Amino acid sequence: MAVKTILQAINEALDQSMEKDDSVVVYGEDVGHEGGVFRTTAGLQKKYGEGRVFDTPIAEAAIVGSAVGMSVNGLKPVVEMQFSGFSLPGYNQVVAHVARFRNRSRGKYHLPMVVRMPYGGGVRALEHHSESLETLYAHIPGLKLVIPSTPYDAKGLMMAAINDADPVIFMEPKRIYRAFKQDIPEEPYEVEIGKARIAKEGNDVTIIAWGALVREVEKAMKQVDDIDAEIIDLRTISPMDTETIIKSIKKTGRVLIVHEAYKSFGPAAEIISRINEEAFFYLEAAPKRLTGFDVTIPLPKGEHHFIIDPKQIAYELKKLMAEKA
Amino acid sequence: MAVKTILQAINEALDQSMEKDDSVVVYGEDVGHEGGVFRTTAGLQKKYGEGRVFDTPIAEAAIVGSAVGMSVNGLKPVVEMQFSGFSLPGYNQVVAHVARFRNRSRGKYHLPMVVRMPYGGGVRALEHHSESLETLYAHIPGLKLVIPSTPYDAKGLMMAAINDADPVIFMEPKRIYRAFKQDIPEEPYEVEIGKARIAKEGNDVTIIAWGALVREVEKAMKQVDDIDAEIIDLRTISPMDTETIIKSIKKTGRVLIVHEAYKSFGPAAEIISRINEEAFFYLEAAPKRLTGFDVTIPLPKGEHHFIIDPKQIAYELKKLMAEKA
Amino acid sequence: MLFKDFDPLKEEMLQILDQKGNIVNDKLVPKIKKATLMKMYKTMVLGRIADDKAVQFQRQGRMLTYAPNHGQEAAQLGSIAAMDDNDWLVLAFRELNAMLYKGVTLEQSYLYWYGNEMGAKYDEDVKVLPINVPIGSQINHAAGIAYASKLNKTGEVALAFIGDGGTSHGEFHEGMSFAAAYDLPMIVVIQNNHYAISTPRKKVIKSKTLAQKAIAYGIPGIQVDGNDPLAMYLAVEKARERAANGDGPTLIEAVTYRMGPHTTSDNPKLYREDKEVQEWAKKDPLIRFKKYLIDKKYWSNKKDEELQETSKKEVLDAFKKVEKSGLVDLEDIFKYTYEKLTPNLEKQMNAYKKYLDEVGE
Amino acid sequence: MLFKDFDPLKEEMLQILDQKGNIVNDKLVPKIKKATLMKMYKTMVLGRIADDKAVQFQRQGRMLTYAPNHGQEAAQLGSIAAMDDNDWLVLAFRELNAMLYKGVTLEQSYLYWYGNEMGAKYDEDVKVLPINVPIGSQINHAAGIAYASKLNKTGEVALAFIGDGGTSHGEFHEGMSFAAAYDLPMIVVIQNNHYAISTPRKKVIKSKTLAQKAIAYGIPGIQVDGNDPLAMYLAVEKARERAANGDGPTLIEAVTYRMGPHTTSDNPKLYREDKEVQEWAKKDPLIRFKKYLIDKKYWSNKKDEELQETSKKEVLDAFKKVEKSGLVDLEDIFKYTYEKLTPNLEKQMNAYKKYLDEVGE
Ligand SMILES: Cc1ncc(C[n+]2csc(CCOP(=O)(O)OP(=O)(O)O)c2C)c(N)n1
Ligand SMILES: Cc1ncc(C[n+]2csc(CCOP(=O)(O)OP(=O)(O)O)c2C)c(N)n1
Ligand SMILES: [Mg+2]
Ligand SMILES: [Mg+2]
Repeated sequence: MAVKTILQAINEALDQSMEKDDSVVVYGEDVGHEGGVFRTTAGLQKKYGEGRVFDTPIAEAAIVGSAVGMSVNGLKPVVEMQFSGFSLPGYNQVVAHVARFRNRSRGKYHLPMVVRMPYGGGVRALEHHSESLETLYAHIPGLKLVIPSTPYDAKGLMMAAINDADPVIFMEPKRIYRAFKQDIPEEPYEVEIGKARIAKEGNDVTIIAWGALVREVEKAMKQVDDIDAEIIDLRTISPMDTETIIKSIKKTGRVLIVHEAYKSFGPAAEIISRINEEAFFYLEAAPKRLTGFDVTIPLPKGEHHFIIDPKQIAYELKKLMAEKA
Repeated sequence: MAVKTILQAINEALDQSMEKDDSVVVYGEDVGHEGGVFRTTAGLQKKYGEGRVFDTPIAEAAIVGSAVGMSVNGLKPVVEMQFSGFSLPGYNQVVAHVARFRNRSRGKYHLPMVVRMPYGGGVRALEHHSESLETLYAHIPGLKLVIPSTPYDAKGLMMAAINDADPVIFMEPKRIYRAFKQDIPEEPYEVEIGKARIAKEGNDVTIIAWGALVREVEKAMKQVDDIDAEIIDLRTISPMDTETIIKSIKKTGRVLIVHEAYKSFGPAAEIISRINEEAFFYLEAAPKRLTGFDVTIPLPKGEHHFIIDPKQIAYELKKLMAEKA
Repeated sequence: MLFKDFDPLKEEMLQILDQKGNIVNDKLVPKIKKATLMKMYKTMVLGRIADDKAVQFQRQGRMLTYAPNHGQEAAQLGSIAAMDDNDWLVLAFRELNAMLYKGVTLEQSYLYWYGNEMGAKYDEDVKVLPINVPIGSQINHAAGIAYASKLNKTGEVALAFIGDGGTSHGEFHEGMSFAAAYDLPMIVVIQNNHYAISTPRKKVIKSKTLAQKAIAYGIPGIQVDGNDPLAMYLAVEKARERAANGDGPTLIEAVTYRMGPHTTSDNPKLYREDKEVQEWAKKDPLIRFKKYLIDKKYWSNKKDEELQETSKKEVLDAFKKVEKSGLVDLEDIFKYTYEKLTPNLEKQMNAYKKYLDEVGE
Repeated sequence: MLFKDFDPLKEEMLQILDQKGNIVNDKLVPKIKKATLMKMYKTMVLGRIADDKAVQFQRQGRMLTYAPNHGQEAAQLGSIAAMDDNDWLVLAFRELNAMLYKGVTLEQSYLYWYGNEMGAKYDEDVKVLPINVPIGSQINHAAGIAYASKLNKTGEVALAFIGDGGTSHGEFHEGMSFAAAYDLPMIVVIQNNHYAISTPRKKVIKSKTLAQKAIAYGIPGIQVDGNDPLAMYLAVEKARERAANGDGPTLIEAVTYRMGPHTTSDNPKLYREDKEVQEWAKKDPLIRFKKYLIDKKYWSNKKDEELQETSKKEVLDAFKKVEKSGLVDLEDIFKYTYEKLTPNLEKQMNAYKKYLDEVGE
């Protein structure tokens, strides 16, 4: 065991995956020599050479599109979009190809690739550096969308993503890249993709979150001692672990979904719909969402309005509990 | 009044808008000389010249991005993405700029532009020619997403879109481009963006649809004489006319949402969530969605599995009515 | 040498076999094995018939859409014939001839246009990517394939096709830039057929030649008579040598013409003159190639008649099978989304099956 | 003429004022009004101080991020000074000097980096687009502005900046292709500062010069000493003439160097040698420009000392105001999403206000 941040855990996952499997290559803008603007890939080029770890031109379509070709031809590329806001020029490749190669070729080709991208606000960043674009990736069939919230999961999910036979979009909650440490195994391990984690068991209400928001939810719990909430860390946004969610709702009858993505047509809507479909008559109150507003996430001097903090979570939770069944 | 198809209605809207307002320009791939692969812009170049109606290189980012610049500099561009599946290379421009220029410049600039795109399946087309990508545009703050289902609305909404001070994504249900005709006013008129249309009043259940599916819903009604359904043609997907929906649900207590877009993280999820938020205790049965599967829309020989037909709508409706309150 | 001699700035087009089928550049005639030449020619004949028939079937309502490549055969066959078996073919969507040469069966090809994904499941050992509809994006795939080849020292070269219109796309630019950055073994052949649907190349692309776009990537470019199979072969052969030597990608502009419509939904009369089409008819690659082979005593008119007959039969047989292929199974539209069917997809599929059962369809 | 003489294939860089501040090409010295030269110089001094101060403020934790342009001033000021008042400036994000020259106030500029959108609301008559973060995408905006200008015959020309790294992006390619297709009045200046964050231009871009990329668009390109304000002025002046004559866009590569970090979050020691930085320090545009002006008797060391003082004061004053600016109002993050607040947004805003009221924040 060793004490690691999420950033270090991801770095270790990449390192151990590359060590074990020669077909893993890692690249993107500033990913090679410098080790990434967040230093997530630090040390890898030195260890594995410029062939397997390299810097690219500023060309997201090329980064994603070349990974398609590499996957077809025997490699397992792990590419980085420098920020999720800059993944959009590569979005055509993701939707048109990454998500579809298996189906298009009826299984002849499949793409064991990972697209990493730091995402989310709360880091006082420039425009396009704070986006939460889960919906854009979760809505597309053929993709998996994974988001860790702890160092343990970060390493295990990343290793699972690299070993997955399907393409995985891996969003990294950059706000908590270095926020805290956790003791995690030094040896390689996987955390299963497609399974949510019960971060805390409880009976009164279910709270669903992922990424940096899981911690905020946990902090909020300290402000509502009297509420016995079950916290689900979704971990895989798509394909979603509906079963775990439904089981929890059947127990608690109430649900609050917390995410930073824009509210309308956002991820919470899908969760609510699945709950409606499978546990409607168990609901004791209307499912609630606490999300980013439907406005462009503000620059730092206005960001505090947008960012969801524990106080707000506690407030919504109390309101939700106050609704009578 | 004159009897027109949706295609002709759009053509007329473009024509009359260009006639009235010199700042309207129309362009895209094959839009000029040929008048578009669907002939939606036929005749316009001849009438208004190559300056205002023109063919572009195959470059969706340039088509959308140049429209940003034109809008800033006094024009009202109406651009075409040849098919919605090919709008993705222009998606970065839409999300990063089209949706944001007003907010980014705190109102100094705004973009009165329209991005047209034929969308939807059921026309036995090649890959990427049948997509329903509403979610990708509806989720982004700052955009309006409009979809007509009748010739009357097609003309009126298009004219409203061109006159709108905000950017409008205008999806055209190509499956019914020429499917039927309607007697519509010859003079210019607008249909308000942001307002749904009650296509049929009813008391038992609310059905929400848009685009080509509205007709399928209407056809389905003939198979369920005993059910008195209210049909809402949403028309504007974003910003959504929640009020009309909620009013209807409060009356009927049941809702079926029908769309061809992929189910998960699709538009119906947002509608269900709003209903949960504002009319939860009026619901007599779990809201139901009948949508495209979460798979890439198939090529023609498998498309019949994916396309939603009246029989299926009727089936779901009966099941929904059979649920006890 | 070739790429110096035909530096695209000189604006000289490489031609070896003129439109009458005469050798106009003796010194440059590439050494091509007889078997290879004959495979090229036989594919061309089959491809031509298959192409024309597809259009005919479509007119009869028996085929869905089809994108004809009549007129562009030499651009494709000259290219693919110069490649190794071990190389990759990365398609746009108008490359029936290259596909057939590389081992895609006619039946598969037809099946695809017939509207069935199984038509893109080429045989295991056929190193061809499925038809790529989003313009330009295939160049990035080719670059990735080439990267893997270089990293693993497999010696494979990726040959990609794109249209004239496609060169304006950002994806083309990024793929070329990427491949150039790492000296990847990639060859891009632009089939400049003068139109992107209805839009003339000259109207929306201002570079003097498309070959000149190579300069932006610091790589060689060459303009070639795309209806001359020998010139195409030579250019690609030399480009392949470069690629194999680690010298990086090459951009080849094949000047050709699409004799038919863009696809069967297109009406070219809306945007081009018959006269222009007639001019290009004289440059038919098939006619000149045949003459060359007959002159070389590799071929005869009599053999050609036989070939026409057998090819025609092959085409009709293939299409017959395709017409019998029926609809796609429900399971098939679900089961290739992920390696394993997700619980969500299983639920969706089963609900739909239940509906079919109950409604009895 | 200029673009013929400095055809990018010749790989000759236009220089008029050498790094010592001496005229090395007498015949090419552009005629620039004294007032213009002085405005250029004063902006450069202000820009330099503002830039260095911004970095310093950031180190003190008083500024958020900042992207310094120390070293690149001449590339910007030579360009913008050659434009008309009526022209448009389309930014990337490292153009403080061009912005100041064109009428963006220092306070606005600081306010933006301070994290407040109001810093991108330039005054009504300032024809400058907000800073554009997604690399390359601004070129398409410039093309659209130029299109509108051409259609309405307003005579406006769009000047856009981009970095060396940005030229690999698909958006750059599409914008250039689009502008070239219609001979639009657009000028694109590439500030080749040799790095894209940590990535050296030579490592990932294989074209011999960036100016040569012009050939792909059939337009003139020219490589210019970007630290020479006179050479930059001349190149842009001539490009502007072309644009005004309806001859279409021009691509200008300004060879320069970013003396500071990419942004304040960047540590250049990770990827470049001090020696290289020292070499470029000798080519400082400010030093050579000042010498030129003093030689010309337009300026003196004494005046310069005064200017340094007043500029410094201006910078500190501007930043003081910015530091007092406080947080953004809640309403402001909602009200510019659409022309009118939608019912949905109103609901969201009111719910949040209610929360603030109840929780008492
Ligand atoms: C990204 C994208 N935009 C638009 C289209 C629609 N489209 C299909 S073919 C075509 C023209 C292609 O022209 P060219 O590249 O010259 O190839 P050709 O058809 O002549 O072989 C267009 C615009 C597409 N397939 N992909
Ligand atoms: C589309 C996109 N991808 C990535 C980034 C992140 N990024 C910001 S600046 C930069 C490097 C830009 O290099 P260059 O174009 O040379 O401009 P310079 O910073 O040197 O002025 C990158 C990759 C971005 N802003 N946009
Ligand atoms: Mg073409
Ligand atoms: Mg740079």
